[in-house]
Amino acid sequence: MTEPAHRTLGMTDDEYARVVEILGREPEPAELAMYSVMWSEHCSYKSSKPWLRRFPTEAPWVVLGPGENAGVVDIGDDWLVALRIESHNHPSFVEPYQGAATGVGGILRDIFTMGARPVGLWDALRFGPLSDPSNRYLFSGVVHGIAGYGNAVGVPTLGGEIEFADCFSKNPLVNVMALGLMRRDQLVTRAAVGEGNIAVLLGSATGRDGIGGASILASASFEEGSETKRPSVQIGDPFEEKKLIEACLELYERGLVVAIQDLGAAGISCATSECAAAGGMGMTVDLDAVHLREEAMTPGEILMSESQERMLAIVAPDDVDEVLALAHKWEIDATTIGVITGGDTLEVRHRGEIVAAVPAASLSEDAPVYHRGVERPAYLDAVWADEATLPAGLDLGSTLLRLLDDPALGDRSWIFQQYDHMLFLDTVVGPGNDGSLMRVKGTDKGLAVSTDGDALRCSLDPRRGAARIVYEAALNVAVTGAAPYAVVDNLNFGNPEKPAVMWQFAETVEGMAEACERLGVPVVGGNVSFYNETDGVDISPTPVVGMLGLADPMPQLPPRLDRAEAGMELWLIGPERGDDFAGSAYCRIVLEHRCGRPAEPDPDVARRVVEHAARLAHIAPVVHDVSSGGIAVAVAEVAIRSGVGVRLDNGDWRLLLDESPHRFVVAVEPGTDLDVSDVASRRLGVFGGDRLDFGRWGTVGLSEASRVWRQAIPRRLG
Amino acid sequence: MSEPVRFRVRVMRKAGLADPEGATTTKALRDLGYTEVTAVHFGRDIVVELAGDDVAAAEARVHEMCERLLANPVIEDFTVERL
Amino acid sequence: MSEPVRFRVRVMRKAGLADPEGATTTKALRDLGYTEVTAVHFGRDIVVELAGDDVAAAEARVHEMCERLLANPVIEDFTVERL
Amino acid sequence: MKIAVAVFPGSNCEHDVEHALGLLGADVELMWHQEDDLSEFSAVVLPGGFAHGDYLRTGAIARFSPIMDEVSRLAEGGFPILGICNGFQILCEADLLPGALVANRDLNFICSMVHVRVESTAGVLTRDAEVGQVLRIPLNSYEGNFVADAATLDELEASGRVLLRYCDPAGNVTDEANPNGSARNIAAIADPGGNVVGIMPHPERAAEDVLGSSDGRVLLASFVHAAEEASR
Ligand SMILES: Nc1ncnc2c1ncn2[C@@H]1O[C@H](COP(=O)(O)OP(=O)(O)O)[C@@H](O)[C@H]1O
Ligand SMILES: [Mg+2]
Repeated sequence: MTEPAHRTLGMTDDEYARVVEILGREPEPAELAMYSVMWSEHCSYKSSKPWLRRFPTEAPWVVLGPGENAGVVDIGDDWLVALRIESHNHPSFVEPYQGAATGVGGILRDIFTMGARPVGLWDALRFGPLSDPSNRYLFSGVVHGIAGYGNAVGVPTLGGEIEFADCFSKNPLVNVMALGLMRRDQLVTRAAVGEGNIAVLLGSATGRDGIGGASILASASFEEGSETKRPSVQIGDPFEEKKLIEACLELYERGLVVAIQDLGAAGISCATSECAAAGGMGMTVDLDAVHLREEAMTPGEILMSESQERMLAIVAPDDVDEVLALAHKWEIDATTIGVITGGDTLEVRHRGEIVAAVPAASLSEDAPVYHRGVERPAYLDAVWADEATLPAGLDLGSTLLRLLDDPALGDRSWIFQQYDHMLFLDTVVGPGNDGSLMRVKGTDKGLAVSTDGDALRCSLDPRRGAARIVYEAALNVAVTGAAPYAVVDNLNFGNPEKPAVMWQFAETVEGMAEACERLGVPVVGGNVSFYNETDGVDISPTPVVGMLGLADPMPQLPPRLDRAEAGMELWLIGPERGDDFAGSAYCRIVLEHRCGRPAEPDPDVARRVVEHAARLAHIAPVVHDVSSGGIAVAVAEVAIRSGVGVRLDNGDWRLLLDESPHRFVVAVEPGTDLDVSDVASRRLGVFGGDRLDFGRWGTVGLSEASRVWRQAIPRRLG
Repeated sequence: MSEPVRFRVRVMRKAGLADPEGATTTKALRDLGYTEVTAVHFGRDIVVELAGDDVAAAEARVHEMCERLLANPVIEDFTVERL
Repeated sequence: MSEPVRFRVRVMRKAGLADPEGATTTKALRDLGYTEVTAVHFGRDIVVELAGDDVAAAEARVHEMCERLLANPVIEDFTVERL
Repeated sequence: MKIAVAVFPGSNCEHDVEHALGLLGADVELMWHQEDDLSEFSAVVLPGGFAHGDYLRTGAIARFSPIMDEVSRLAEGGFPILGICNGFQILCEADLLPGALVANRDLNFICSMVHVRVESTAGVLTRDAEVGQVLRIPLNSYEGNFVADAATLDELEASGRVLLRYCDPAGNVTDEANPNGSARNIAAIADPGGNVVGIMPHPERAAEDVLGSSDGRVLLASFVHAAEEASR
């Protein structure tokens, strides 16, 4: 017996029954295709929706929260910022260059579809260990893909983060965040209002790209033999996207669009149904008007195609000619493919026949919601009980070299030097520091962004781990002088049909939500990527936080890691524990121990520390948060980047390697008043000489540390 | 020492996948007045030179190089030809 | 309408000028264990399809396209071949 | 006195050039590549970016734009013409400058600060600088590797048309200090008249201390002064 069509499209029998109920009849093939993609996990969030409501989403400065193409916040002086993060994990495993490239293209469309000019990109990456050639291939392919697309499309990539672990070997993660800037009156939405308005398809021709592609790929696990999914690879065209950006921005400037929506997963079906549903209208769509790249495409294929670099603009009939002329000037294709109608039906025609007629809103709004089983995995008790056995003492010189040689702790300039991070002349603090900081020309404001994740700590305790990355991200923007302002998150998880995975998910959401609440920072958007599982093995829970900070005013000369000088004093601000080793770089790299329970964050301390960092960023040349590798690595980074040695006062070695949260270091001229009475602080030592000198715990030459740190990635790539 | 054996490897994007470079070049040629051009497809032409006398073995090795490095089997096809 | 006429254009870097793709690929292949590889030369393989029946005229036009656009005479040589 | 900045489909540094020249007091206007009349202007800049996606070859398609006919015509009359990065590539393709730019030697895109040493002041890019001066400015390119045959290189050197070379912070021109493999570390050249200049690094990205360097100013100022002279 052959499988029923809906099952081959990944739809359950119950879901199919529901479609029949909505339509009052069996769906036509094109209709079934539309429902199957729109109701996929990737498009409908059917497993995660109930949990995501937990996030705080409101603040006076929030203009648009979750649910839009991008979140939008008001930064004052008539400027709005749009931000969004998105994953392209499975496509990047299938084809790393194109998967990552099209991920960049997709996130940028989410930004300029709001009316904003994209001004920055960040990438959060996860791969298996670089000792394996296939991981090296994926890693360099992804970095080249992001560079190839981001640079050519003309949007700077200002930072990111990276982690390596076995669980990502067959399931790398590629999350990309983008930020856009617009004047207040440029904001547009996708609400297609106005009966008789015209739908214009802009951009690339439609081919069979990604059919059964991104949305299906992202909604199912990988098994051996996933090669069969490969013909759906999409090829990115940054040149086309660049022209689309400029054309769309000019359309907005001239007030020529009523609404606009990018074409992403589920292509034309998604864009048309969402525009119509958002406007409470119907739409008729003529597939014969769609410019095709390939012959003999079926209506279902045209509707579902995920060909890149396309936009759907809703335009008043009188403006159509001007829109087409403007598209012509920018050398992009534009065709009218539909009309907004009264009622609520999305009607699709092909060769004179109606191939689909469905309630527009049912595609996006009537998708099933699943309350999946949640169960705390029993193995966690053993994990928490298994604390690392620490030595009584150690040689910090050689230990530090091992840490600095780790590709996630060493110099990451092999990655970010391949990204144009200076375009637009706004990059005041670029990659290679903590958060990046960009100025907003014509104002005193600066926008800081940091992306942060920590798969290891989140696997040990998803709630604490997730909360801690929110606090870390906040501190990373604070050290540039900014206050946390808005969050986007990307939740990368395994198979949601497993209760243990849903427990990780629920705990993560709780941890992130609480941290955001305690910091008073709204979540304005996010993305969920489930089914990151290969051959039955799930990835570690990997939430990624994209934190936007606002510096107002921006420091005149913001801190950077390379601004320490001999004679400056080094101070630690924030509480010390000396026992928070679970999930630390020291345990992972040196002890090869990945168990225990990370310490709980302290929201009140976190907030105070963040405030102090933002304040001190206006007076101290170096303000650097302490994260992976503890104080030892944080200090080494400053010394290496500044080219000056440092001598630390004696203390317990554990204080130098543990990774308890809410701490940062500053370099200041002796005698500077730090004014930090309400949190702990301690003088760590003084800069000078050409060694990293840890007193009784050992010492290492600056040039050797520097060489090892610089080679951490290149030496592994050969 | 003997002359090297030479092979020409031709790597082409698989049919059906978008070829932005080809499309852009088609347009450029048409804009230059070559309006009879209907399509341009881009590929790579790679000449590999090897030491050794066993041509058949060398050809098998070049095939392997294509599969492992020179072509990307996900999006590209290749051919190998003795020169 | 008749079938398009197709030509293969091969564009190669002039001998003696830097060919970073070739040099890097040579090294990569040798690192992979193909130590018999002595050199790799990178070029482009461009297939041009044209409408029209006059093959000789079409070939002359393709030559012209190469001279004007498809190859850069400062650093590249080209050949044209009917398919 | 007005300076035109040519904008090709895929250009992306046009606003940056406009901003940086603006800091020097220049009056700048962006000109779409379909324009073919620059008679109102005293100089033109071809900015960085990816004209036509850099497809086929960098600059190959852009050089056929109508604006390039005008640029070529003006070049003969001594008009100051500056190509930065992609603009340099376009000028080479258009035969207004010798040689070509090919992929970086390590096949990676490079976005990084580099040092260049002023070798000659015989071009509108360096006329206000001093020979031997070392400048720290950003490089941002995949195809930044300058190639030309030996005779061309010799002639460039002999006629003082090599304007800038990659060097280390102390000004030593070494192979290690060569970021992309460019022949003889060449980072910028001029045509025989000195009025057409091409530079691979981006002086406009080094025009403000807050962005990390102001060393590019002397180059931009040279060009603006040349434009002022030309307008007289
Ligand atoms: N994948 C990446 N892409 C671009 N920049 C990166 C990437 N990974 C790390 N970086 C940069 O390297 C610096 C250090 O990163 P990281 O150690 O993650 O910072 P932190 O610990 O402060 O969060 C940051 O400036 C970051 O932007
Ligand atoms: Mg940090």
